Amino acid sequence: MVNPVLLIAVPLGLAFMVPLIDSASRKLTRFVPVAALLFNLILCIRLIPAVLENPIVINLGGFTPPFGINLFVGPLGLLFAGLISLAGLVVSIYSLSYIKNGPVVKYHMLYMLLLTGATGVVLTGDLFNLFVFFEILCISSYALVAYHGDRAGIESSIKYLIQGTVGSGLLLIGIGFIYGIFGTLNMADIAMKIATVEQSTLFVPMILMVAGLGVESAIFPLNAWLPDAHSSAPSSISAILSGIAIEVGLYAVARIVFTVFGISDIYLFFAFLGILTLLIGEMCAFAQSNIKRMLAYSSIGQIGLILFALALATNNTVTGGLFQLVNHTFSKGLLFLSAGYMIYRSGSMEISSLNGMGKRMPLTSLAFTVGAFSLVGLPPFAGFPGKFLIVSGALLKGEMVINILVGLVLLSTVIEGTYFFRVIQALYFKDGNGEQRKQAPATAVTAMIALMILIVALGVYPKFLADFLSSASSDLLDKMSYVGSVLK
Amino acid sequence: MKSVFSLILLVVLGAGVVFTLSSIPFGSTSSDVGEYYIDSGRADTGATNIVTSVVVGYRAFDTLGEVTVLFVAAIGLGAILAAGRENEEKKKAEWEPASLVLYTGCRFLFPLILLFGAYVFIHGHLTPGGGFQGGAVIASAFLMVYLGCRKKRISRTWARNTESISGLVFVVTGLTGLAVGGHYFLSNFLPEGTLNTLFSAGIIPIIYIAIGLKVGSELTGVIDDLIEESE
Amino acid sequence: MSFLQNNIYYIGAFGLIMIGLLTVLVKHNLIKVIIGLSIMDTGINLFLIAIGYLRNGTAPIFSSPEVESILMVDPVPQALVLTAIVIGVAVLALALSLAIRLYKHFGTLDLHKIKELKW
Amino acid sequence: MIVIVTLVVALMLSAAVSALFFKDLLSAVIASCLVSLFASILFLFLQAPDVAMAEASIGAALITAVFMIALRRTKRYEE
Repeated sequence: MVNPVLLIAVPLGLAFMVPLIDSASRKLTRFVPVAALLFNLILCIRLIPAVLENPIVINLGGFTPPFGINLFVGPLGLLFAGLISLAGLVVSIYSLSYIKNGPVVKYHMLYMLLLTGATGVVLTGDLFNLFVFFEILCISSYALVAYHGDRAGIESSIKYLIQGTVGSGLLLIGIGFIYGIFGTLNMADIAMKIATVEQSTLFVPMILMVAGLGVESAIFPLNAWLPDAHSSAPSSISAILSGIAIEVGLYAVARIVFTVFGISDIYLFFAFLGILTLLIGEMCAFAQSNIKRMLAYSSIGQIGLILFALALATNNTVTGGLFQLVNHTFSKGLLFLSAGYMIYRSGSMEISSLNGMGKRMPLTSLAFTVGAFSLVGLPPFAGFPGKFLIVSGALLKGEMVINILVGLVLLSTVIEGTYFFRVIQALYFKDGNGEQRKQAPATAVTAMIALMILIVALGVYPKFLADFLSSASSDLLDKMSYVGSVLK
Repeated sequence: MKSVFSLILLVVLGAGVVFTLSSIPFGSTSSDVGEYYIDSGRADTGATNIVTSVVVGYRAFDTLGEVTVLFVAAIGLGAILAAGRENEEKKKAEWEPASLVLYTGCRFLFPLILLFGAYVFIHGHLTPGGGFQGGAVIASAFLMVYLGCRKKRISRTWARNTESISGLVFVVTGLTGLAVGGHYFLSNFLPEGTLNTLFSAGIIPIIYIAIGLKVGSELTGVIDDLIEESE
Repeated sequence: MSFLQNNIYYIGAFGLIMIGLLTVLVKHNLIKVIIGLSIMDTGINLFLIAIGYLRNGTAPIFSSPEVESILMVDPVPQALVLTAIVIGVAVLALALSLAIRLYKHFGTLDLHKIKELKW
Repeated sequence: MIVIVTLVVALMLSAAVSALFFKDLLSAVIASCLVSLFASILFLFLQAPDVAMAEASIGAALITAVFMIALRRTKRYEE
């Protein structure tokens, strides 16, 4: 059997090795992230059968939990790890040619460490370890947002850094409280002991931790940094930040709310918060004229939708939410990647400057269209089954409040469709200045085609993923089996 | 307006904190995990400094992450300062040379501080201190040289290679544990030796030395980047 | 007196956290904001250590191998704080490098003025 | 003992408050350095010598140096 700790150890080792590789051959460093993520992807695929049978619990250093740190590789963790390595691999291929200027070696190292941090967050079973990996994720994204070193990048990076650091401070205070109350940091151990304490004592630590993680996962009202950061980062990084970083933040929130605390009284609150985030995100996206800001606000909306789906806490909705999450990673990645080259060609981020792109860059425009359709939820793309599962699952609950919320979800889908249609109209039905057609470089095209194939394949054969997702959703919701498999 | 809002936020936060703190009385909380570490830390890891046995033994994975955080920050700082530096012409500012007393003092103290730093991280499993503290002491020795002997610079390649190799030592030690030591990442596969001697506690001194060198070279690199920027 | 004895460390820790947060919230100068973050970090560290304190406990270090385990303070928060301090310095160094860049671009460290400059 | 602790805490908090109010950023940095130093004394009182060492060497010395280098490159006074 392969050991899941390699998912973290090998990329870390390779990242530490990059300076040595760099002094041997400068060309080689660009391919280190590709190699590491390919390795991770293969490892994840090999782990699937074993994990579907039983979650794998790895005790690091050979100390049994709660005394040592453990990794918990259940279907949910593996889903995220696989998603991170797949999306990361595609984007790293894209950035081979996209990132040409600036400290390229440092870019690739930071990129790889960002994904390693994300993998650590989704696999760890220890609260403080989660914090540490979260910091790796955050710090590398602060630096990558400012990668171009331009005014907007620096400014948004500072905004992001200040809010993110206050957030991690709150998270750390929350962890301190939890340690003070329970005397342990192991998530399963805390989950087991949670019933022995009065719920009112847990309220403040939980709010602190959710607020701290909420900054990174862009839950309203903690998402002021996101539109700036995502729009001024290099497009490959925007794809990863939107597709991976905020979703990993959402994973951490869900893990803490569902598995560690598991207080079901507050789930409805999170559903409301999700809908609020969704509506605000979509409405702001509608008002944008800058394409990357539009995509960034749309990410906020999608996160809200996923949060709503997770907060309903039934097997159907959580499966749908996770499906939507997978879809969001791929389609938002595709949107940012294609927008990246369109912006590169037109030299401006304004939607109006993209007029007639459909003729100048046919494949890139097609990629953008596929991503947009999938995100809106049109069949036969991957967005449809996700939204369908969420809506039908929510209606099954049969509560009046939730039915109203579902109505709002549909309304937001209409808004989303409208603004994406506006862009597609500009791409195909408006005449731009008659430039020669010129495609994006081969590596970028490969990455976009790979994502398009994934989106269509998931849309046509949703069952392929849905079965895995449904065991992932029971992994998230079934607290007792989590505790049982860690603390045998 | 904004400050009133901030004050209200802080008051609410403070009230919540006071409420929760009332269930954690000061000075009497004792955790099962902590007691276990104190009772069996020496037997499990061979280190007499229990904090070290927690940092590099029980929670070594955290420490790997932490070393990575510093690594990320050092690279990120380099990337941010390097971006956009290319298209600026370098203006060489003249440093006023330091006085003879400062210069001589720095040159005299530098090896001693370096030695102290090395002592701190080599004895991390026996006495207070360890890789982070020792690394910081080493970095402060270099900082002092930068301030006192203005012209002297460390070699960046040298620092980068130290950083990279010591990071690798950490990971490879962990992977060796995975391969030979009962199939656990970062397990202590070396003999624990006699308590309270320098060569004891298995992999702990190795890891702490690697951390010390890594932290030292990284912090020195950070300072070097910043000073170069400010010239 | 017993109130002080029980709460003085908590007061210190949360005092620092509050002052740090207040600095972050009300100050416009970027360096001031970063100083606020650093003060907040120190406060959090103090809080964590205070949680692990055991009255009349000694430092968790055995000076000789023969000593049986005695009353010792909890080593876990100390390990956590060691990590947190290093993470804090990492974030601060990054923030300061951003501040240097920001000053180069905008010629000011005032966050409000920078916002006005925006498109 | 409690008197000394209270005194150190009071000094630490007043240093933090003055860091908030100083217009001269260099003084504010020194004040935050003092905060770290007093905190490291408190760590020592709380039986955490490892943390005290780390706070004194990293929090008080290195961070202050990094701040000062950054101040050299930017502006010394707050507008």
